[in-house]
Amino acid sequence: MIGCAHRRVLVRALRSVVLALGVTVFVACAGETSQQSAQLEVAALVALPWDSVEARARGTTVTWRKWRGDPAINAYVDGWLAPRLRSLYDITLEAVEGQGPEIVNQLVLEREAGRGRGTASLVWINGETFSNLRAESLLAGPWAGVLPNAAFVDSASPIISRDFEQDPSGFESPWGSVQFALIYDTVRTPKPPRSFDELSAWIRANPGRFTHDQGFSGITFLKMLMYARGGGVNAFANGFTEERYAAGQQVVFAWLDSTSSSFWRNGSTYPPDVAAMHRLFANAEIDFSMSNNQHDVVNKVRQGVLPPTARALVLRDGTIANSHYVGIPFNAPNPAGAMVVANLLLSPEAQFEKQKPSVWADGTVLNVRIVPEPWRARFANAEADPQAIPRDTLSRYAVPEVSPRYHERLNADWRDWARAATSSREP
Amino acid sequence: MTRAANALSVEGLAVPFATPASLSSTAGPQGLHLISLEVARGERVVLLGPSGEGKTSLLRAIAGLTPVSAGRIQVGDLDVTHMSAESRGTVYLHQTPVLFPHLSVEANVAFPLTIRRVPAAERTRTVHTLLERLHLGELAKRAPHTLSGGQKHRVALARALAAKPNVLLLDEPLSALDPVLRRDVRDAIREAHAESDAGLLLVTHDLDDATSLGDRLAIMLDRTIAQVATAEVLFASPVSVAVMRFVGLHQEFAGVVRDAQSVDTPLGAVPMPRGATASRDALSDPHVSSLSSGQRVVLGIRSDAIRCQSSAPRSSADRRELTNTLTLPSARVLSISHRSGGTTAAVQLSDVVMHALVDPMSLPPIDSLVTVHIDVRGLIVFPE
Amino acid sequence: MLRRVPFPVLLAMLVATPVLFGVAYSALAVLGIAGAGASAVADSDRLFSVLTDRTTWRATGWSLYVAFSSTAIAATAAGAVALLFPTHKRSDRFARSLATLPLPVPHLVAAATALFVLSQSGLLARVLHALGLIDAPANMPALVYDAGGIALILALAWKELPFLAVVAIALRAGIARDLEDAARTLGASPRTVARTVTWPLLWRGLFPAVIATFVFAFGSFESAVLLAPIDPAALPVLTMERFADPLLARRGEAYGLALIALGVAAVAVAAHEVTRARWGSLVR
Amino acid sequence: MMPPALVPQSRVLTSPWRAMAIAALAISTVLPFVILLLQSFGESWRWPDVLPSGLTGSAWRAVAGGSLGRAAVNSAALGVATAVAAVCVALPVGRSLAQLQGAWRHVAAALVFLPVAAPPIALGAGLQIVTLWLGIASTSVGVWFSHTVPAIGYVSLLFLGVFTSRGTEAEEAARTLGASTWHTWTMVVIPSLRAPITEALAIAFLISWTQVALTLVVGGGALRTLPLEVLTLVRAGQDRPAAVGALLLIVPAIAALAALRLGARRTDALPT
Repeated sequence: MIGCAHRRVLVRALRSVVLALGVTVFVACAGETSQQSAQLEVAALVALPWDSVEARARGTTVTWRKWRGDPAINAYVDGWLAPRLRSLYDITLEAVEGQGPEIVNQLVLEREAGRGRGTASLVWINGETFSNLRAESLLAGPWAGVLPNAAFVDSASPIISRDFEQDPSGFESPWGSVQFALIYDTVRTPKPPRSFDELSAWIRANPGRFTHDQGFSGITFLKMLMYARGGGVNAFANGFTEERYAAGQQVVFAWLDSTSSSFWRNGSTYPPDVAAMHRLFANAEIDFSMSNNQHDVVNKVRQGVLPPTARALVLRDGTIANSHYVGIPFNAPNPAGAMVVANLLLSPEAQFEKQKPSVWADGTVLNVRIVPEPWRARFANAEADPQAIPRDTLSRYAVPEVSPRYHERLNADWRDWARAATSSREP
Repeated sequence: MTRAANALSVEGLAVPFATPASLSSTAGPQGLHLISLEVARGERVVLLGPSGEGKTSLLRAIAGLTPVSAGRIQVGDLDVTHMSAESRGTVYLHQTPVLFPHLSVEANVAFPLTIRRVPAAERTRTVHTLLERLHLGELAKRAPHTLSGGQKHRVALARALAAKPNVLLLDEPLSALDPVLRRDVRDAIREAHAESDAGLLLVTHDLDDATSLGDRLAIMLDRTIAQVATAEVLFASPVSVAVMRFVGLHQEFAGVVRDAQSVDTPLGAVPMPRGATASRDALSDPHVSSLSSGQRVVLGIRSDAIRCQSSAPRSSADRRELTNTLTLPSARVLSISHRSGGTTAAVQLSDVVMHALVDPMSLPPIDSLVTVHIDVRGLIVFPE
Repeated sequence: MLRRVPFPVLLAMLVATPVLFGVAYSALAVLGIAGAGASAVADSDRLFSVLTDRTTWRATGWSLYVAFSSTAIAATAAGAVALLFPTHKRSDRFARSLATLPLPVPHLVAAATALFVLSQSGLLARVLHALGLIDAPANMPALVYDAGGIALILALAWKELPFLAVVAIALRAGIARDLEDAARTLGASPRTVARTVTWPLLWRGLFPAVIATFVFAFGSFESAVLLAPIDPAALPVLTMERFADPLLARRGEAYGLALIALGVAAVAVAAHEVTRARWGSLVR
Repeated sequence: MMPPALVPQSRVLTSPWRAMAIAALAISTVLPFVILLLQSFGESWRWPDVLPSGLTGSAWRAVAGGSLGRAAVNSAALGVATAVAAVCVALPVGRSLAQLQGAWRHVAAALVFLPVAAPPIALGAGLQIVTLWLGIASTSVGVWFSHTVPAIGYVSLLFLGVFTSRGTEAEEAARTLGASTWHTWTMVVIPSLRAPITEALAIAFLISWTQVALTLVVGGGALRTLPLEVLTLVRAGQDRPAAVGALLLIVPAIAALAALRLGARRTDALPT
């Protein structure tokens, strides 16, 4: 079918392609090439006055890699933020799917391939992802400090100024803050437990009606248990040490060994993620669910995912509050645009809209007392949502995050424990 | 109770054609009709007819593989008309042998015994003898697709015998074969048949196969059976012009009846063929004796009854035959043709062209005049 | 070496290049030279920990068990459809189209629906509850997130049936009618013909497709992530879990698990070719 | 008179069992669609309700402007592009593989089948490298390329099957009559392959249309495809929009398949 002459040419071409591809893989591991990194551009932008940064961002596109699992958040980003970015700064916002771990892997691979700028200019990250990105120097910066709206950030609060005890040091700009909360049904459990002791008693009294998920929320729940039973958060604050982790780990697994047999499915398996928890809770297989965002229950009830009688509750022993941030990848094709977007995210107008229970009910990172006037009044008498936990109760029991090492080690050790325990106790 | 003489008897069978009506243009009833046929135990009957006459449909109907719309089929002393294919005691073999591709030769032949749960020892013994008898001994473990055409036929025959059928139905087993293979398969069929007293009904459109394999021949024309007879009777007195033309042994020419004793033909006066009518088979129609003078008729003369020799008279030995011979001098030789059946010369007599046997050792030159001798006992006559 | 390789094989190699690259990169990553948490010096800790970790082999075994069971169910059902509904009658054609209709439904949707129907508070449980057979979700047997992987196996089987049915039906039509006539005339009843001629030819012809569906089921991440238990884990889920592990050092192990999965796929591809060579020509 | 034509029964199953088998098939095929439909309109459908309580068209109304609508359009375009590209490459590849004999053919077939059989996560890593090297990583073109690779693998096997069973007599005849390569292909080979080509287009489209893991691993989310949106929604517990997405994913594909089957007789070109 292909003439002999063509064939010889094609064969030689094929051979060269195969060899070239082979060589490139090894070359790729050499590390980033200069034109690939946006670091110099960010450094230059930081030195410029803000309005020239905005000028440079005008007419550009910002690709924002973020989790797109919640239609409420997607509606806020695609339906509220994007049109404003277009009208105010003529920036086109393109939000694409990507959670923490994928972001790290993707950026590592892009650096290894050494092929010019990456694709994402902004990434939605927090705690351990931020620590991984910094460890692999995959973030450009510092830039967060120069954002005009950064001045309104409530930097006094440890929950915002420290990201899992790491100083953002300008490499990530805060977007919102959340606090861990258990979710219960006011009809099924009118008098829910308020502390870990009461919860443990409740679990033994109601076998099979409680569990936690395998994901981030589940591990956060175990970390709170570690604080509560391990001498409070200060016993684990400022930095990670093997001894303190060993003590904390011992407390967690002692509690699990004694209590998990009364968990759902007597602890033989755990729901994969929060969504599975919500399903089991909504369908009365278990009586508690959990979420990293204390106001999430408001959204979920509106979307019909959770029953209308669902409420959030905060344990008196302290529930972990943390913030989520946006960062600019080291190879961001449009750092200027990304900075402008980050700045809009911090604007009082955006933060106020985000906080509304009907939108997303995500906590603001601003210090509501120093925001400019029209917003200070609005924040002050923002309509408190009847279903949500009052603000002062939240702040009384808020407990900051500790070093991400604890989370990483607890995540790994718990999985090994869960797999060792269940296989020996096959249902 | 003596076993019925016939392995197979078919009466008044009608088989609808599966082909859509639009294809067969003839106005007649669609499919085979009024088929009656018997095959005795151990007898071989060949069903002979032009292709497309529905011979295969008849065989498949007898085997129970295609539907029948009328008539009765009896195998031995069992009426199988409404029975399903597997319980009729008939085995149908396709034109190209159909062997089970996933089974070895041995397993193929053992198939009929395996499904009847025959004990293994007996099964292997039967298969072994069958394979030996059909010279397939060393192919036992082979896969079907590795066999030659002839070997495939023999395996199919061995497998059929393993089913110990009362009736063997072979659908044109020889048509797609070269002469060497054809002889090999003919021998295989004879050897296989010799071992069992099953009735064998074989379909072909080739006269040589039919005469070499068939004890009796059934001629199938116009979707029914025209005549059933031994080759000798069939050649001597075909029951109709159609049969005569199909058998193709006779050469035809027109004639007019002068009186009860003779017929005027382009070759001159010819005695009315008497002997031919007497030995006709019971099935023949009785009208021949009612020929009236002046009636136009069709005359057939057996090709092997026409001889020609050069003008010089032959030795006295030939004279004895003169009594039944019609001698036609001054016939002009048009051409000579050599066939496996013998050498013949095309000769021109008035306005009729005949093919006469000629002594290959002294061929008459083209355009020369020769004398044609016709043995009148080979003559038959039909009303037009 | 490349000199003697015939040209079409080079073409095939080009089509397979991405996989060959996947293998190369995974090997580098598991040796710690590439990927997150990589260093300039290769070390075999990740590879060692993957190979010695009990969870790896429990996951591989469990995924093989799930893939095998679901494919067995689907293949038998597909064979049954092809055998039981062979003719051109309206009811047969209707049954065949029913079996092949869900071909384009992705694994994901099959798994999500299975989760909704078979979970302890799922549709099936609610029907039983309405009939008074069970009074709370806990009484319902655990079919989801269970070590037996029942819901996962049924979801995978439901998704594979149409694909195998299409192949089985094409094969059934390909089996010469003469073969069945020959068997009938040799004394086999319709049921015996199905058992001794049609089914043996069918499953041999179907076998390469069965291996293909086995590999798809083995590698299906989206079904396992919705239905599999934490222990024994499904290999694809375990791989993605390591791929997203907060501990960067453990992410290299994901590539080791991917290589194991690739090994199983390669063995399956080889088996696919062997069976195609041996039985491919049985039914033309 | 004799009863009407007696077709010797070749059915294996007697009627009561047949009816039950067909009923089981019907339930197993239709039930999931009914459930998805109810979920897509259901207000909320929780234990112990056997039917959803209350109906709302909100999820369907959100499709028009929302991300599901755009994702469906993206996926459709991606599917068509993958199908066309896959068939254009796989036809000649399958054709040239068919020329191989013996062991080489099986080596080539195995190589071509490798991208189809390789678990997406392993294939994903390789595709990421190749797309990054080609400079199309995390772009729509990159996702298209990643979908085309397994599609080419599968469709090449399909054409290998077609060309091996079909033989090359027709082509040789055309060639001896003086037809050029181009003429042979356009006037003889392609027209005679209408059924397998439609089949190949449909299968390649489906491979891209239902692809999830590859898009997840390789695409880096660059292109919002419908299956990925549905996966994200299902894993976020959003059953109602996920059901809408699932129906958008299935119904057009089944309609296309039915149309394909009604058009073509019975294509037996699937690789056995």
